[in-house]
This record gives sequence, C-alpha cells and structure tokens, in this order.
Amino acid sequence: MLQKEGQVRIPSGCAISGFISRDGRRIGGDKIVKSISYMHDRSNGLGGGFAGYGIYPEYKEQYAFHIFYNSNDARVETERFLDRHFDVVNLSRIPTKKHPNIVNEPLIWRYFLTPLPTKLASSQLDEREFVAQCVININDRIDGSYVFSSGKNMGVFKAVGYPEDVGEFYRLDEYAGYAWTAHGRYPTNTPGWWGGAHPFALLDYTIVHNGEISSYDANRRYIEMYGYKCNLLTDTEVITYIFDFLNRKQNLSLEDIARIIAAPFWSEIDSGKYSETEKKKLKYFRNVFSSLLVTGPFSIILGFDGGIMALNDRLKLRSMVAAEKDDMVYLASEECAIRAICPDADRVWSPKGGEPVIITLNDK
Amino acid sequence: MNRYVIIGNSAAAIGAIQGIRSADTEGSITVITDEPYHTYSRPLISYWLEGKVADENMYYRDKNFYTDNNVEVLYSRRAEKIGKSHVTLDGGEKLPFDKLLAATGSKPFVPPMKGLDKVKNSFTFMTWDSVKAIKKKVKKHTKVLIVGAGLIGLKAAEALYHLDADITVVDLADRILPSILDEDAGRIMQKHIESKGTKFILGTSVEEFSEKSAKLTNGDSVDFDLLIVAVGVRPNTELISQAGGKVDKGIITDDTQLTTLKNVYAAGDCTVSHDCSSDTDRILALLPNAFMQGEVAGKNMAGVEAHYVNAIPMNAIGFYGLHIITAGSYDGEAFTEQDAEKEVYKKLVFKDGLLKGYILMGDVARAGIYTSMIKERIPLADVDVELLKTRPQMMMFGRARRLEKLGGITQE
Amino acid sequence: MKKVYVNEDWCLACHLCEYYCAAANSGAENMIKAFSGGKKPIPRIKVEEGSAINFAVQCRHCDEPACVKGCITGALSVKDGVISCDESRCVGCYTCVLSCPYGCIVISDESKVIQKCDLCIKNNNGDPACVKGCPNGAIVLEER
Amino acid sequence: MALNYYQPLYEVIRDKDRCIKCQACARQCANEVHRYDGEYDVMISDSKSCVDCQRCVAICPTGALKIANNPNTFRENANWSSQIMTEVYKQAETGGVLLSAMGNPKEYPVYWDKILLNASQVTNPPIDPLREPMETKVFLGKKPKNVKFNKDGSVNTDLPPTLELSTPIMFSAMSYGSISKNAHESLARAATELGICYNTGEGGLHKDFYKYGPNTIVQVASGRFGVFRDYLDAGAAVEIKMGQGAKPGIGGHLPGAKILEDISRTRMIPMGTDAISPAPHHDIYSIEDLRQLVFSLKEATGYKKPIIVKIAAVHNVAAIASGIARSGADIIAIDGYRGGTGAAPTRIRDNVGIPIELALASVDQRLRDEGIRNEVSIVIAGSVRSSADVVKAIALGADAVYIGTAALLALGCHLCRSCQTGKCNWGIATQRPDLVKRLNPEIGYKRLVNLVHAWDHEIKEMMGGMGINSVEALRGNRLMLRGIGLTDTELEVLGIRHAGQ
Repeated sequence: MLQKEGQVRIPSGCAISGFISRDGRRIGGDKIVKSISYMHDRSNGLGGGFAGYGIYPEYKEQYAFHIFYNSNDARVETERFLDRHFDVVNLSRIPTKKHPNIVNEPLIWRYFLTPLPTKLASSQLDEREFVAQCVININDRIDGSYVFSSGKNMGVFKAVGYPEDVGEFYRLDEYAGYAWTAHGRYPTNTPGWWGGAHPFALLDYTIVHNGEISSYDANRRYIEMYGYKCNLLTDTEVITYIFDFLNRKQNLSLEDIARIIAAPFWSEIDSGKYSETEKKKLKYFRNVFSSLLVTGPFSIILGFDGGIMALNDRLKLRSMVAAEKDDMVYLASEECAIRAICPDADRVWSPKGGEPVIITLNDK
Repeated sequence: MNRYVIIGNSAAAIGAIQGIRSADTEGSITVITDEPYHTYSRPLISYWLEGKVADENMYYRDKNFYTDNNVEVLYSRRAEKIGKSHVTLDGGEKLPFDKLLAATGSKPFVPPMKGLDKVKNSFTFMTWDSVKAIKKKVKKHTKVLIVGAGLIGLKAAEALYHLDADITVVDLADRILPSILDEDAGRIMQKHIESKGTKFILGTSVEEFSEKSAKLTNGDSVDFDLLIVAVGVRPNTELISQAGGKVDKGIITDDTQLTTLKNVYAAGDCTVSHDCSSDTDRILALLPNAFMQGEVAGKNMAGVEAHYVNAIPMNAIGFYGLHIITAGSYDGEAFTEQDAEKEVYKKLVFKDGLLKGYILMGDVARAGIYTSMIKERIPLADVDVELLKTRPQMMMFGRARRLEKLGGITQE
Repeated sequence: MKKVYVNEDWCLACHLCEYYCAAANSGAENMIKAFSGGKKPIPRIKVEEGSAINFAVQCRHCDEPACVKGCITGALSVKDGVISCDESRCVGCYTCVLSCPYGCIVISDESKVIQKCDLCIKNNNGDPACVKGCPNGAIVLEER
Repeated sequence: MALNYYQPLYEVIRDKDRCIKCQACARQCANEVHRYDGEYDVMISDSKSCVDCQRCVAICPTGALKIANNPNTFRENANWSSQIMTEVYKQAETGGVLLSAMGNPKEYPVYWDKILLNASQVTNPPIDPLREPMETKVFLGKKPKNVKFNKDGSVNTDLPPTLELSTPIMFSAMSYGSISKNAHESLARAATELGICYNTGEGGLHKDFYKYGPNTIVQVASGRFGVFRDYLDAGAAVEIKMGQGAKPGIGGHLPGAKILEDISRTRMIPMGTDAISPAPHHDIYSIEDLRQLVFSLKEATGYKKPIIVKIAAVHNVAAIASGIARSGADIIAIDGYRGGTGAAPTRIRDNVGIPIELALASVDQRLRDEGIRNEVSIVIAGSVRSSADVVKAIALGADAVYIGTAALLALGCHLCRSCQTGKCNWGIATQRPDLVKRLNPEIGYKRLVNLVHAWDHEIKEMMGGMGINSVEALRGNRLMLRGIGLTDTELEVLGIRHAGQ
C-alpha cells in the first residue's frame, strides 16, 4: 500500500501564487483560483489549496480552526478536546459543492474558538502558544483528526485535486479577503492526502511552497527540539514551524528570518557590501541558527496576519515572479499566473535568491 | 674607440681578450704572434706528442674565437719595439695602440754546455713546433736523453714513454721535481716513473756532449739519439726593458697588471707575481695565473677596475698516471701522511694559524678546498682541523661559513 | 640564475642524490642499467656525512669560476651561467680539481677525465636529477 | 635463546636483478634490517627485525624491495590463530604486557562502510561546486538558547567563545613526545594555512609553536604536563582529556628515554623521568568535579576560549555526554575505539570501547531528546579515514571531526604500529634526531594541506550531489544516509533507514 504524508517523506514540485491589497481591500476568492489555474501543468491533481486572509471579519477575534476528520468518532473525540480547552463560539461543516474531480472527501469542519481563560491561565502560556500546542496535540495524538487551519480572521482550504477544482469545491467565490495564496501540488510518489495538501498552517502562518529542500532532516531534527512535531514529513510543514519558531518565539523580524533560512553565502558576507554591524549579525545568525539554513530549491509564500512574504532559496533554484499594480502586489511561480488576473502590471520583476519580498497592509 | 694591441697569443692574451670584451665590445683588438697557429694550449704539447690529443684539440679556444670577438691576428709576426703609442713590427711597420699588453711568455733556457753545438738532434720542449720536430725523430726504442728532471723534462719523458722511447733523465739535483715536491714525495714519484722503465741519473750533469753521447760529471756516459734540454725557462722581457719599463726577474707590474710604462700592461709567464702564500714576489709560470692576469689586464685596459690578488704557486700535473696537486708554500709546520706502497702522499703545511701549502699525490680529490683555504686565508681556528687533515671537505667549515659558501646565504 | 642548493637540516645522507646523478649522466636509460654488471658511474654530487649534519655538495656555478679560468685545454666553459665540461677535450690534468673551492670536480674512474655538474642540461632529465630524487626536499633548484 | 617459538611476521624480498647496492635501505632502516656485506659485496636482510614500515620500499630507487607476509604458517586453527599463538609465545618469553600502537586493527564492523549517501535526481537539482558557492565553514561552541535584544531593539550579536573552522576537520591530539617536533610543526603550519586547528595533546606546547596559537587547541590531561598560564593563553581552545579511544580507562606512559631536553622543557618535567599520565584525573572523580575543572579553566582564560571535553566512546557514552553538555563545556570530543595511540596495551586497544559511529548517533540523538544539542558542539574522532566518513559523521550529527591517523598517513606513516619502539623510520613517532630529520615540515605541512583540501573538495562534491550547498544543512541530516547490511538494532541506534526504504 502506498504510504501517505507522515509515514514517508514525499518530495514534490508545485505551483504557487498569491496577492495582497496593501489598502486592505477585500478581493473575491475567484481571483486566486483563476490565477493558479493558469499553472495547471505544474500540478498533477494530487493536491491543491488556498489561504485567505481577512475572510472572517465577523469572527476576527476568534481562532478559526478548519479540521479534517476521517470519521465521526474522530470528530467526537476532537470536539471533546476542544470543549475542554476552548469556548466554541460557532461550529459548522465548511460549505462545499460536489465536484466530479474531488473525491474521497473527509468530514470538513470549521470552529470559531476562544481559549478558556481558566485553562489558559493554568497553562502559564501566552495565548498563541496555548493554541499552537493544542493544534499540535490534536494532530499528533487524535487519530483521524487533523487541524489544517488555526489562525484568526483567515482560513486554509485544501484538498486532493487540481487547485481550480479545489477552489470550486470550497466555493471560494463566496469568500473575500485582502490577501490570498494558492498552491497546486505535484507530489512524486503518493496518492496525496488531504492533510498533505498546501498551504500548511499554524496559527495565522501559512506556507505555500514549491521545491524540495535538501536540508530537511537537519531542519526537522533541530526544530523538533523546540516542541514541534513534524508529523507530515513535508518541507512546507518544517518551514512553517521554522517561521513560527523564529518569528513568534524568538521575536525575529521576517527580514532576519530570511537571512537565517536563506542566509547569504560567506563569500557575499565577506565581500564588503555589508557594514561591520550587519556582518556581525549575519555571522551570528549563521552560527546560532546554522541548523535552520534551508538548502535545496524552494520558493515560498508565507501568509501571516497583515501581510505576505515571498522567498527563494539563495541560489534561486525555483522560479518566482513578482508584480505590482496600484496597491496590489502579486507573486507567482510563473508570470502567466499574474498576467491572468492583472494584465497591465506597473512593474514585473524576478526577486533574487535569498532576498525576501515582504508586503504588509498599509495600516499595519 | 680604443685600439688594443696584444703581443702574444697564449693564455694571457686570451684572458685579456675576454677581459676587454667583457667591458668593451667596440674597440679594435690586434694580436701579434710569432707562431703560425690559432691560439693553442702549450701544456698540451706533451699530450700531442704522446698522441693523446689530436691536432683539432690542441686549440685553447674554438676556431671562431677571434671572429666572434672581433680580433685581428697577425700571425708569424714579431714585435720588435714598443714605442709610446705604437709597436714596431718586423719589417718596420708601425702599429698604433691606445693600450698595449705584453703577453710575451717565456723561452727555454739553454745554458752553455760544452759540445752542445755538435748535437744535431737537440731540442727544447716549449712550442708546438718543437714537439712536431721531436715527433719526426722518435721511433720505438729511440734513445732519448733529457737534461732536467723538472716539470717540462718529465712531461717530455712521459710523452716519449708512450712512444716507447728509451729514456734517460739527467739532473744536477739529487731529486726530481724539486720545485713542487718535497723529498719524500719526489722519491715516490721517482720510483713510480722508474717502474715504467725511465732511467734517472741524478746529482750529476753533462760535462761534454758529442754528437750522440754525453759524458757526465760523475764519469759515466750516456748514448742518445735525441737530446732534450729542459733545464728551465726565462721570461721574455726584452721589449719592455728596451722601452724603459722596469724588469726584475720578470716584468714588474702593479696589481692591475700595468707596467711602469704608461698604457702598457703585461701578463703571464713574463711577469713577476706576488705569491700570497709565501709573501714573496716571483714568477708564477702557470696557465691559470696567466689567464687570470690577462683577464685583469684586459678589464683595466678597457677601463674597468680589476685587481689580481691572491696568487699562489699551484700545480696539477700527472706523470705516468700518478697525479699530484700542490699549492702554496712549504715553509711551516708540516703534517704528512704517506703510503709509499699505494703511491699516496699528503703533506699539509701550517703557519701563522693558516694553511699555507699542501702536496697531494695519488688521491687528489677535492684538493681545491685546500687551495681555497690558502687563497682565502681562512684561519685554522675557524675550521675543524681534524677533518681538514682527514681529507678536503666542506664539513670542516662551520655552519655559518658553509651556508655562505654553499647556500649563498650570509647570516648576520 | 636558478641553482641547486642543499639544506643541511633536511639532508638524510641517504646518498640517493649521488645515485640519481650518476644514473642520469651515465647515458643508460635507467638506474638499473646504469649500475648493471658492477658498473659504478661516478656522481657529480657528493654527500658529506657528519655526526648530526649531512649535506650534499655540487658545482656552485660560480660567477668567477676558477675551474674555467684555469682550464688548460678550454674544455670547461660557461654558457648562460652553467659551467659544463666538454669531456672530449679534457686531458685529465686536474687543474680544475686544484682550483674548485668546493671540491666539486670529480674524476671519472674509467676515462680519468673530469666530470662535473651541469645542472642536467646535457641529459634528458629535465630538472636536475638530484633535486628530483631527493626524498626529503633537502635539495632544491632555486634563485637566491 | 636456543629455540625460536615464533617466526618473523614479514619477509624482506630483494630482487637481486634490480638492486644496485646503493645501500639506501641500510642507511634508512632504524631497525637495522638491511646491511651491506663488503666482503661478499651483497646486501643482507634480517627479516626478524622488520616491522613492515615500508620505508626501505619507498626509498629504494630501483624498486628492488618488497615486504611480504612470512608464508611460514602454524597449523591452521580458526580459534587459535597464528597471531594469538605468537602473542602467547611472546608473553611466555617476556612476562610482559603486550604493547601496540595506532588504532584497533581487529575485524570489527566499520559502520562507515555500511552507510550509503544520497544524491539528487530530477526533483531536486544537484549543485555543481565548481559553479556555485559551496560552504564548509563551521563554528564550534555553545549557541545561545534565545536571541537577546539590545535596548534599541537590535539583535544582540555577542556570542560565547567559538572556534571557527574553514572546514569541519581538525587534527587530533598528538603530543610532542609521542610524535616528533617536525610532525608537530607540520600539523601546526597546516592547521594555520587551512584555517583549522591542531591539538597539542598532553605534551605541552613547544616555545617555537606559540605563534600558531590561534590554530592550536591546548590539551589539559591527567598528567597536567606543560600546563601553565601562557600555555592556556596561547591556544584557541582548551581541551580536557578524560579519555582516549585507543585506551579508554587507562593513562599514558612516555618512557624517560624519550624525555630529552626539549621535551623535558616543554612538558615541564625533569629530563629522563618517565612521563606518567594517571588513568583518571585525580581531581575528577565525578561529573561535578569535571564542572569545576571546566570553570577553573574558563576562569583562567577569562571566558574567552571554548572548553572541550574529550572522552572515549564507551558503553554509556550518551549519558556521559549529556552530563558533559550540562557541565559548562562548549564542545564534546568523542574518540572511538579505532582511534590511534603512540602506545597502548594491546588487550585494551583491541577490546575496550565502542565504534564511534554508534557513539555519535546515540549522543547526538540523546542531546536532541534532551533539547540540549545546542549547548555543545560534537567533534568525533577514532578512525575517520576519508571525506566520505566525514560526510557520514556530519550527517549523523557531528559538527566536526578530528583526524589523527589519516594526518599521520599524510606525513608518511605506514601503520606499522610500532610507535612504541621510538624508531619510526618516517620521522614521526620518534625523538631520535637522525630520524626526526626525515620529516621535513616543509613537505609535511604541504601534504597535510593537500589532504584536507582534497577532502574538502570531495565533501563539497558529495554535498553538491545531495543538493546541499552548506555543511550546516548536512549536520544531523540523517535522511541523507541509508544503512546497508545492518540489523534493525544497528539501524535504530544509527537513526537511519535501510537502503531501499
């Protein structure tokens, strides 16, 4: 029997796309579906997914959990766990539309939650850490249950299938957000599992990723020292955890994180282009976080509360294009995916390897 | 453009040409020689006679030497007189010069001997022509009488030995090679030569010659077919003395080889040298000496200052296959080692804390290290004397001196 | 001019330089042939052994070479700074042996004429055989 | 002795057609195996004294010599091998402890050879190190647990003391005394040129080598030889030697005969006295004592130098390492049972300790399980034989490796394993001036530099093949490894999957 994510490490190639309105204008999900559909050949029907930010304005104070259940029993057990730890404000099945190409769907539920104040207090953790640990707990311990989205005012939608079919299946035209990312998957040796589709998310961090990192096990064995469990054995998962660790736990800026995971080469550091202070900092990062250097080809789009960030590996072994039009910024594996939704961009460019493109809302 | 004139065509002349040309490639050089030959090596005449050296190997420098150095040679001409700025040649022709070198060499000394004029086959042993004449007269078993057991006489004897002549050597002295060997070494060499069939009659001289016989002072008489007189040489100094230059045993020069005459230099066997091993002035009739004096003269003639110092008597020579190397003076405390059986002899002479002279016979390897000790006046205190006595070796010098000598490194 | 120098700190007195030299100049195609049948070609380099210090000595190719100046036949000459001997013109008078301050003129056992280091320019050896053969880098060819 | 109970191990074979009797072999053999007999004009060999160091074979200009195993055999016995029998005879003869040198030569499994490396195909491009930057620089030392910020919000980039290496290879501890001054100079100069470190071992630091201090690890061992303020200040790091892979649990012994003037001065002991390193440090009988020494040394060096604690790989190495990681040490060096030595009791060398591969895997995992892997760097030693071994070690979790035997091989060692005799014909493990001279540091250091450069190139090639362009992405990256012919237990200890999985 073929093994699924978590049982075996699965390399995969992919397509990614994303955009943001710096003014915070909410844009319909159909746009991102259209964009990713232009890179149909970069996926093979074994996974597609989206992340939308600003899509739940009515529940923006609650954590929105999207959960796959393999069975009703799993749902019951999970809901018991949720009830013990959270005040569940709202729960429902996520609305979907039958689609001929999307089959074997699990039970897909959505919960808007707030941590129970007593539980949170007794855990002595900050709220986000509490929520993150709960997510990791469910995914690690409850068989047949998988939280695939857990941030506030954002949501991940993913499935096995081509991304445009997945978009239709989740009725994304009915959502609107200030930023969207999308992923079309091309795994090389798996039937694809719904949970293994991208984006991968923890809290409001989502990652869509194209590539196959060669540093995987070095990164995994490091990050697992800090309470993370890389259950899926995917690049996206470990990269997400690295962002979470460095940004949320170590309080490092996204720019600095880029300097850690796609660190400049020593030849560049010593080339004289950096000031002594910058050099010292780069050297510090390459020393202290040497195990978080990510090598091998990757292009990623990180979604987070209030922005998106794109990053290539330092050799730029994967394609990634960026474009700008008015308040909009677009990012995609191929230019066609941008042109499809923004034919008259003011500026189109190809970000350099290791140099992050970070876009945040104007009011953030 | 300087006009250089050189009288003579042997080692000193060649040295001078090389010396001049190292500094002046433009000036004209004229060589005057009373012989008809391209420059040849006089010491090779015995080898030629013996047949060891062919005609083409007699020459001291290759055929193109004069052309390559832009030298004009006047063959078979004699310089009759030296004037202030010209040389008068035989026939009265005048050759102008700016700088002149007298490299006139020496001539055999033939003392007045009763009845010598009756001897038809009487020769000296100095020039190619002389040995050419000898060669015509010598066959197997030709009886040869050589008067003189010095270097020239014995070189002649060795050559004739190879031609299977029947050789007798007569000398007034009671030992052979007295100028370079001490008694012990002379005895070993004498035995060696005698073992090859050459006879010596020593401590006696010729009282009177008849055409083919010599009556000796000891009453014996020796029959011969051919006579070679080799009792010594005399420097050719007449041209200089006639021109008013100072002459003693030979031509007097300073250490730039300048004579007491303006613009007139002298070099080679015709001059007096300063022997630094004995601190005396004497004639050092040696080819290396002649060449180096010539070279120094040539440089000075061309305006480059050079000095000839550290001259010492030295000889490297072999007789009948037994080799000797000697140098310096034998006046001092001697260290000797000998094995007469094996024909090996070593004598080292020390004086004033210096090595002054040596005789090596049989085993002559690396003798130059001793020579350098004498010439450079390296104090014995600076070397391991035991090693020095064992054999010539660089190990006897201290590390610093070795580094300097062998490594080209001078330490502070 | 590049010359051969010996660093006495590293000379092991293995005498291999002598053998490589002798073989290279023997005309034989390899060392085994050079020494076959009891032949003992004479090297132009000589190892001196002391109690703690050893070194090899060979021609210094002097700027003012006493050997060349003293040579009675013209067999020794300097070309491009390298002093070499035309052995066909040597008569074995050993004036050069007398003159060389380093003891670097050697006498052939067979012909009795002299031999000396010519930095291997006359054989097909390339760099001097002693330099190439030294197992401890004690012999170098360099400019000083 | 009337009877020879055992025969020489080797036989000198001389091809008389090739031998030119140059006597180089005779001059070069400190064991006096070769001799020229002038009377008969022949070379004579005494095989009995031969240790098969190959010096004569290497120096022979005509290739006339070979050293072969002595074909003489005792009656075959799978249990009582010729070697075991010979050792019994020797001990019956001498009554002594058997001594050997260099690493364990027995046929225990070499796990490096049972681990295979990965390479990229299709889904991930291999990287060509000739075209793209490929990085092997590593830092050894403690890493801060959390990023600290300055008052202005900028990152505080101060770091604990660190060793920076251009490539993850260092020369392991070999004392001046056990090896020659020229060997030390070769190592010191090579380390300096390479931008790595060499290690003084427990023999102190010769005054001539203080200038190589920035590339020197100074060792403090149980004998405390040569340890004083200037020595500690001279090094880039201080290593506390608790144990050695070749002889875990025992100390060292350099015979008085080798304590010559220079060594006596460097070790700070009287000339001619035996240099005895006790089995334990007599001020360390437990882990808390170690902590005191670690901090004593930090105090003595102003907290400017990383402290390394070196241990032999023994059965409970993971727990010991965990203790060391919590002792304040910055680096742990673990020496496997195949590590070399200048002299060790044969039985200890051949029977005590565990393979470094297994020790490394379990230590790295244990420290990660405890979340303290960043407290220390791990350096491993004990027979790292090639760049492939280095790559495998790093993928298993090492930060860097020490090479000792390989470095000595580069200097000429032929593993005759006779260091204890002091007659090393290659000028390495000897103090005899005529033998020491055979190792010209000018040649020696270049050979070491060549070796490490070559390995560095190969490491880069292998990393490039895996699609990794910096060595830190290889460290602990066990997915790049697969076992071959290993049991489930071995795979579990190594933390790798079997080839094909």
